Amino acid sequence: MDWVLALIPLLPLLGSLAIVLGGRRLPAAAPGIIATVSVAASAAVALLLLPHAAGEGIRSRLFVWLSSEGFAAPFGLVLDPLSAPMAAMVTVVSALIHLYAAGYMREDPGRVRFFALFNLFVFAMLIIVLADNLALLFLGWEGVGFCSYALIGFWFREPKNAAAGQKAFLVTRVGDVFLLVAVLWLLSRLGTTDIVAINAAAPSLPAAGATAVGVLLLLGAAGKSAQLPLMTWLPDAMAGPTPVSALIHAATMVTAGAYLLCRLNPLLSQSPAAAAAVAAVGALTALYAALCALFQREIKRVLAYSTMSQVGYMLLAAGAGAVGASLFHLIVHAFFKALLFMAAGVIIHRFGGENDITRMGGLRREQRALFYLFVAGALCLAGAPLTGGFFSKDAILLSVLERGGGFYRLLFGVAIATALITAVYTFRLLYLVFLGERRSPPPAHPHAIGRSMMVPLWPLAALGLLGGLGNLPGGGWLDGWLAPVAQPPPPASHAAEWALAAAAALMVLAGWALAHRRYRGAAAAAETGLARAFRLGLFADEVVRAALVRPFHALARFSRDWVDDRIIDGGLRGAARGFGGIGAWLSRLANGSLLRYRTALGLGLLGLLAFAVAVVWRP
Amino acid sequence: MSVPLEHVLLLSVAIFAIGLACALFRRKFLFILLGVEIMLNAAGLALVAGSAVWRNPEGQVFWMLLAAIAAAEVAVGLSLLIHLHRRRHSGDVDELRSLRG
Amino acid sequence: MALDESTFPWLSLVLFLPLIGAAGSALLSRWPSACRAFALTAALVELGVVAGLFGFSRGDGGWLRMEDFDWIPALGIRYTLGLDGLSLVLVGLAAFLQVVAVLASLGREKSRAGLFYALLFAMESGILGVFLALDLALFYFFWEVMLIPMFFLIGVWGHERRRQAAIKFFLFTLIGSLLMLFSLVALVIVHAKATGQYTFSLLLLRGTELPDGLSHALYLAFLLAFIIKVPLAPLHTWLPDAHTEAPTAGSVILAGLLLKTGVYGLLRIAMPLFPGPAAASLPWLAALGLVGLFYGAGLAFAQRDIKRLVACSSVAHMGLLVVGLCSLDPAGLEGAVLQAVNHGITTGALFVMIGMIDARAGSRDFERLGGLWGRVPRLAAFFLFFNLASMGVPGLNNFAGELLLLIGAFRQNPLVGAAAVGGMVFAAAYTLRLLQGVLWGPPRDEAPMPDLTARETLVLLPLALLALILGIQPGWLQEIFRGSLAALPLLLSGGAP
Amino acid sequence: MHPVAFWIFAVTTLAALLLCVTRQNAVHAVLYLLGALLAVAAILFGLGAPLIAAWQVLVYAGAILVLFLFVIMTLAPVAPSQPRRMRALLGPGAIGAGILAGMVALVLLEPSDERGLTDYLLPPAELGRALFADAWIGVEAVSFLLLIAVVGAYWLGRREGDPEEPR
Repeated sequence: MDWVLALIPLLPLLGSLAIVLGGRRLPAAAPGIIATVSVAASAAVALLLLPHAAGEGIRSRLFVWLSSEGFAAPFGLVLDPLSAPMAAMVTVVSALIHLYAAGYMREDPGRVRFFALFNLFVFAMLIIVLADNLALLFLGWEGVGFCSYALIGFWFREPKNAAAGQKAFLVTRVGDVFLLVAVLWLLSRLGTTDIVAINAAAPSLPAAGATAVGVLLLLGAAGKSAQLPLMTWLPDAMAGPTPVSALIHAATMVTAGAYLLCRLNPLLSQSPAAAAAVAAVGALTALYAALCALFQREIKRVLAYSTMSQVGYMLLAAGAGAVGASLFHLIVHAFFKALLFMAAGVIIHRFGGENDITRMGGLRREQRALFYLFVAGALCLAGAPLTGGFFSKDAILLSVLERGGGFYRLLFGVAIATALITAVYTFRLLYLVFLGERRSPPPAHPHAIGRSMMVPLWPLAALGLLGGLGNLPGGGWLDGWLAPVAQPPPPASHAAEWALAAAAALMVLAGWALAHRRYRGAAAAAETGLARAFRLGLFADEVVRAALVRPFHALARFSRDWVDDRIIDGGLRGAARGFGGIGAWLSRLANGSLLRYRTALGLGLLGLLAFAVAVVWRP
Repeated sequence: MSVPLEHVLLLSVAIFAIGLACALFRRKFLFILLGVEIMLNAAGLALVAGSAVWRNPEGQVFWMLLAAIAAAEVAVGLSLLIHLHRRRHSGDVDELRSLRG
Repeated sequence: MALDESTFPWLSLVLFLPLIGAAGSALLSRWPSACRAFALTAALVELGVVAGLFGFSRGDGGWLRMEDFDWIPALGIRYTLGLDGLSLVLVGLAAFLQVVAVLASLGREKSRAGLFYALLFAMESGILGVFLALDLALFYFFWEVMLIPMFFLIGVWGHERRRQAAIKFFLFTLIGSLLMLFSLVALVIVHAKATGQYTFSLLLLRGTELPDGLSHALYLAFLLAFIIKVPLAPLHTWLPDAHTEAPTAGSVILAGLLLKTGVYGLLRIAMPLFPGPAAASLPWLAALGLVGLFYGAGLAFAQRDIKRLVACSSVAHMGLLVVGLCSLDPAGLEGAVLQAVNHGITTGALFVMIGMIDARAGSRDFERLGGLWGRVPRLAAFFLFFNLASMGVPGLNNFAGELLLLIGAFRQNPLVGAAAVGGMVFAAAYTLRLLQGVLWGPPRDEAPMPDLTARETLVLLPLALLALILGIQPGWLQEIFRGSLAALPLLLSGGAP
Repeated sequence: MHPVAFWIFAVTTLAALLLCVTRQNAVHAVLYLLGALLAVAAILFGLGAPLIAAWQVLVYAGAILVLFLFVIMTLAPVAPSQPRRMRALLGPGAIGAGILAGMVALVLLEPSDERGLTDYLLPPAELGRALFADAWIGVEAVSFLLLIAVVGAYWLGRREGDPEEPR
């Protein structure tokens, strides 16, 4: 029975293999169909197994992958209360996005490569979710990094796209280094990489060690989840095709960091300092990204920064120890953000490839269905009452508040301010895209919007709007379900809950009002300096370039031209020249005259004789 | 009553010295070759004497090898001499001033 | 004819089969196609025989086969060959890469094909001899034999700056091996004075009692010879030149095998002979390895020639290998041997592919490459695959070795281990730059470019499969050599002053 | 060997050699050398090396000196060379003679341990065994050297533009 668990990740892998081996011999539609079916089958397995995951969950060990003395990394999967809903979410959302992509990529000549990588990504992501040890998790972790790289640069003829992929891979790999160091440290301390064993043994760790490993894990998560300070890659990653943005850079991969911190939460909670650092990074990123989102012009970049901001919320919750709230927001966010991205893909198609929201407008009249779907997503994102986003964000805010202490109160303030900004930029997007008048001429040949591109939006909208039912305040299903792996949130007073809900609702309304006043009419006027700074992400790219990239380039060139060529080889060349000089000097003695040679021979013999006499002579 | 080793060695040294003087101070190439031959012979004499003192055939064995080497040296040396005469019409080593690699 | 399993000289057969290949290739040099066919057959037969050797594997540390005859009795020099798990794995790698090298050089219209293959086989014989010899005089003999064919392979069939590269390669390695020869002779004499017996046997010389200063000096000479071959950081400058200028087959052998002889020498000769000085040198070696790891990566990043880039990346890979090896942790040692094999496979494959790219595009310069995915997708896919393997993506072969190396280094010294992990970023930096410059971007011109031929696919497919298998199941390889490494940590920790 | 015989041969040798190296005429010099070599052969015989003595006569006196004579005749008429400035040799000659005299004095003054050359005779058969059984590597090496010498002599002695010369 346990081997069925392995089908969840292996089905997409098989799909990927089939697409690669089939290659161009396949009919045009086949890659999309194979990919979608394989992921859908995987989703079916995940949903079927969901009930079995309660309590201890089920484990499956296929074979030993890596091993040595004192170290073993089996290819082992575990479906427990934490990974099961995550796996179900990943497979379901993936299946829907694959369906969308089958339409989106229908005419692209590179669709074989696209779907092979897309399926491979799902495999790697499911490995992250299901791995029972950190070494195997790292396989998935790097695997999603590679797929993200290859898919961001999917349209590789444009060097900019490939460069964006490269940047994403490099920056996330910086985070991966910290994760690997953390894994190695845990291995050398606890002698295992098994996640359950590590969590069980966490209390035995020394305090300083726990803090260090917590910070390392945070940095690892920050790389994948585009959190401060490793966040610069995510906005550029929007160069990839829209399904890629929806699946990898909104619903699944970027949330892997938050998932990791939830997975290892018992370890993280050993160190209050590390947990506080996680929460602080999350809150700050949420605020920073929301501010940046407010001033973006490209629709996908708005959504990218908004993703960054929402993942910040998840980290905040994880830092506050509220695994349930974090996972809850993660799942609901995946639904509505995938919805928003895919809708954005349709929007961009409708505007003939136009990405700039200041040149959009008035789409409501043309695409009524799309408008409603987008509104559903936007309401969830803004956290409008009774939507899934409202409940999940509320749970986070409540958990931070309940955590107590001045520090967490401060973070709570940041979070609630961020909620306001979130509402503003969400409604700004809505107004600029759908309302008002069209600000650019209609394209001559608008892309056809296939049925398969619209169908997946509906279930996502439903899941996003109704997601709150999964974990209603005051002891919802998810909190109860997670009880074996995460302590449930302490019961809060009803008064506090209601007050918080009211405050959150107020924020949404205020945000709406602000956006209504500002963006009801035309697009924004000339850009102010501050707005430009936020649009460029507070010049984070420039800072990184000046502080790290340029020095590295210079150092590399210095190594090549100076150290290798002049110092090492130059030294050797100098030595060679020295020997050559001695040789030239000596060769002048040999002037070619036999007489002189003979004289030299005679003198030499005389010298030898003298030496022999001196040695032998014993008076 | 027998000859002490030292006396044989003295003779050998004397022969060697004469050969050396010849090789060093004569100007004709032919005499340089003769000088070398004389020196080799002196060495051979010392070898055979050693063989007799220690009652060991190895000295004589070495004499044989030495003789072969001397023969080879003479063969090459004399053909050099012939070559020199063809080129310069002289057997005088003063003429040889371009012996550089 | 019934072969007696227990006494049949399998090792000598393995050692001398390539010489038959060399002689045959030289004799057939007037008929190039026959010569190629013969060379390929010889390489395959050798691979078959070596594959048969794997049947002897027992998984413990003992000698699987030994052959011992008098050679020069007056000096106590013997013809002693020995096979254990460690040498078995490397011999297997050598035979495999030989087939790859021969296959990779079949298509190009080589001038003087007969001589080329003769040298290639002579080279293989020398390398196999190094991996098998247990008599130090014999070892030294093969060590030098290996050098000469490579000199000619680079000097005759290389690229533009082949002369300088060949001479540089020759001088560097020769200095190292001469030092080793002096040290070797000194060791033998000291041993003979103590025991009254002249012997060059590695096993007998192990126990030689040496005064402290002398043993350090002798160890240093051996060490120098081996770390020039590995190569470690300040002594690496022959490598980029030699690898870049060598013909494809030569680069494959250089990167895949020649560097491994240095590692093998450290493990089999230098450390067991001088355990005390070796133990004292470990921190320094690890530091040099770390320097090489980062320095090589930086150097690779700054290159414009893709072949040079891959060559410099070897410096980085071998640096990491040495860091792990110096941990003397079982995981680190196993990782080092795994890395040696894996580096041979992936870097060998990369050199083969660069030869293919060079043949198609007529250049190895970033400025004139790019956009290959749009023109030759199969080739590009393989190139991407091997680069991923090379940068250590989990699931492919290099990661397995690197992870074990890092575990070993980390257990020994967390700071060193953590620093070595940082090399991952640098590996990604130069690898991604390589991919960016070769695969992505707009095609440089629209002239049609042939995708992989059947022969080329035949070269790459086994390499790719091996990379994948060793990435998922490195265990079966570890089983073979694990036992051979077990003695080393004990020896060195016991011998530490 | 009786010391008297030894000294007779020794003095003969030295005298012949001195005359040899001071001749202007090459043929005369070679003939004096022949005499000296024959005297040395006698001493060798006395030192228990009959075979060596025979070889000395055959190879040195017979083959090598004949070769010398042959070459001298081939090249005749020899161009007359300038007379030597004998005075220039006085200095080096004096130094050499002094050193030699010193050595003679040292040997003769220092009493020897009287380990004289007792009668020793090495039969030719044993010499052959020693030569070809134990020192065969040397024999091989020397024979190879002779081969090289033959080739070298041939190459050096060939006439430029010789029609027999293969191009």
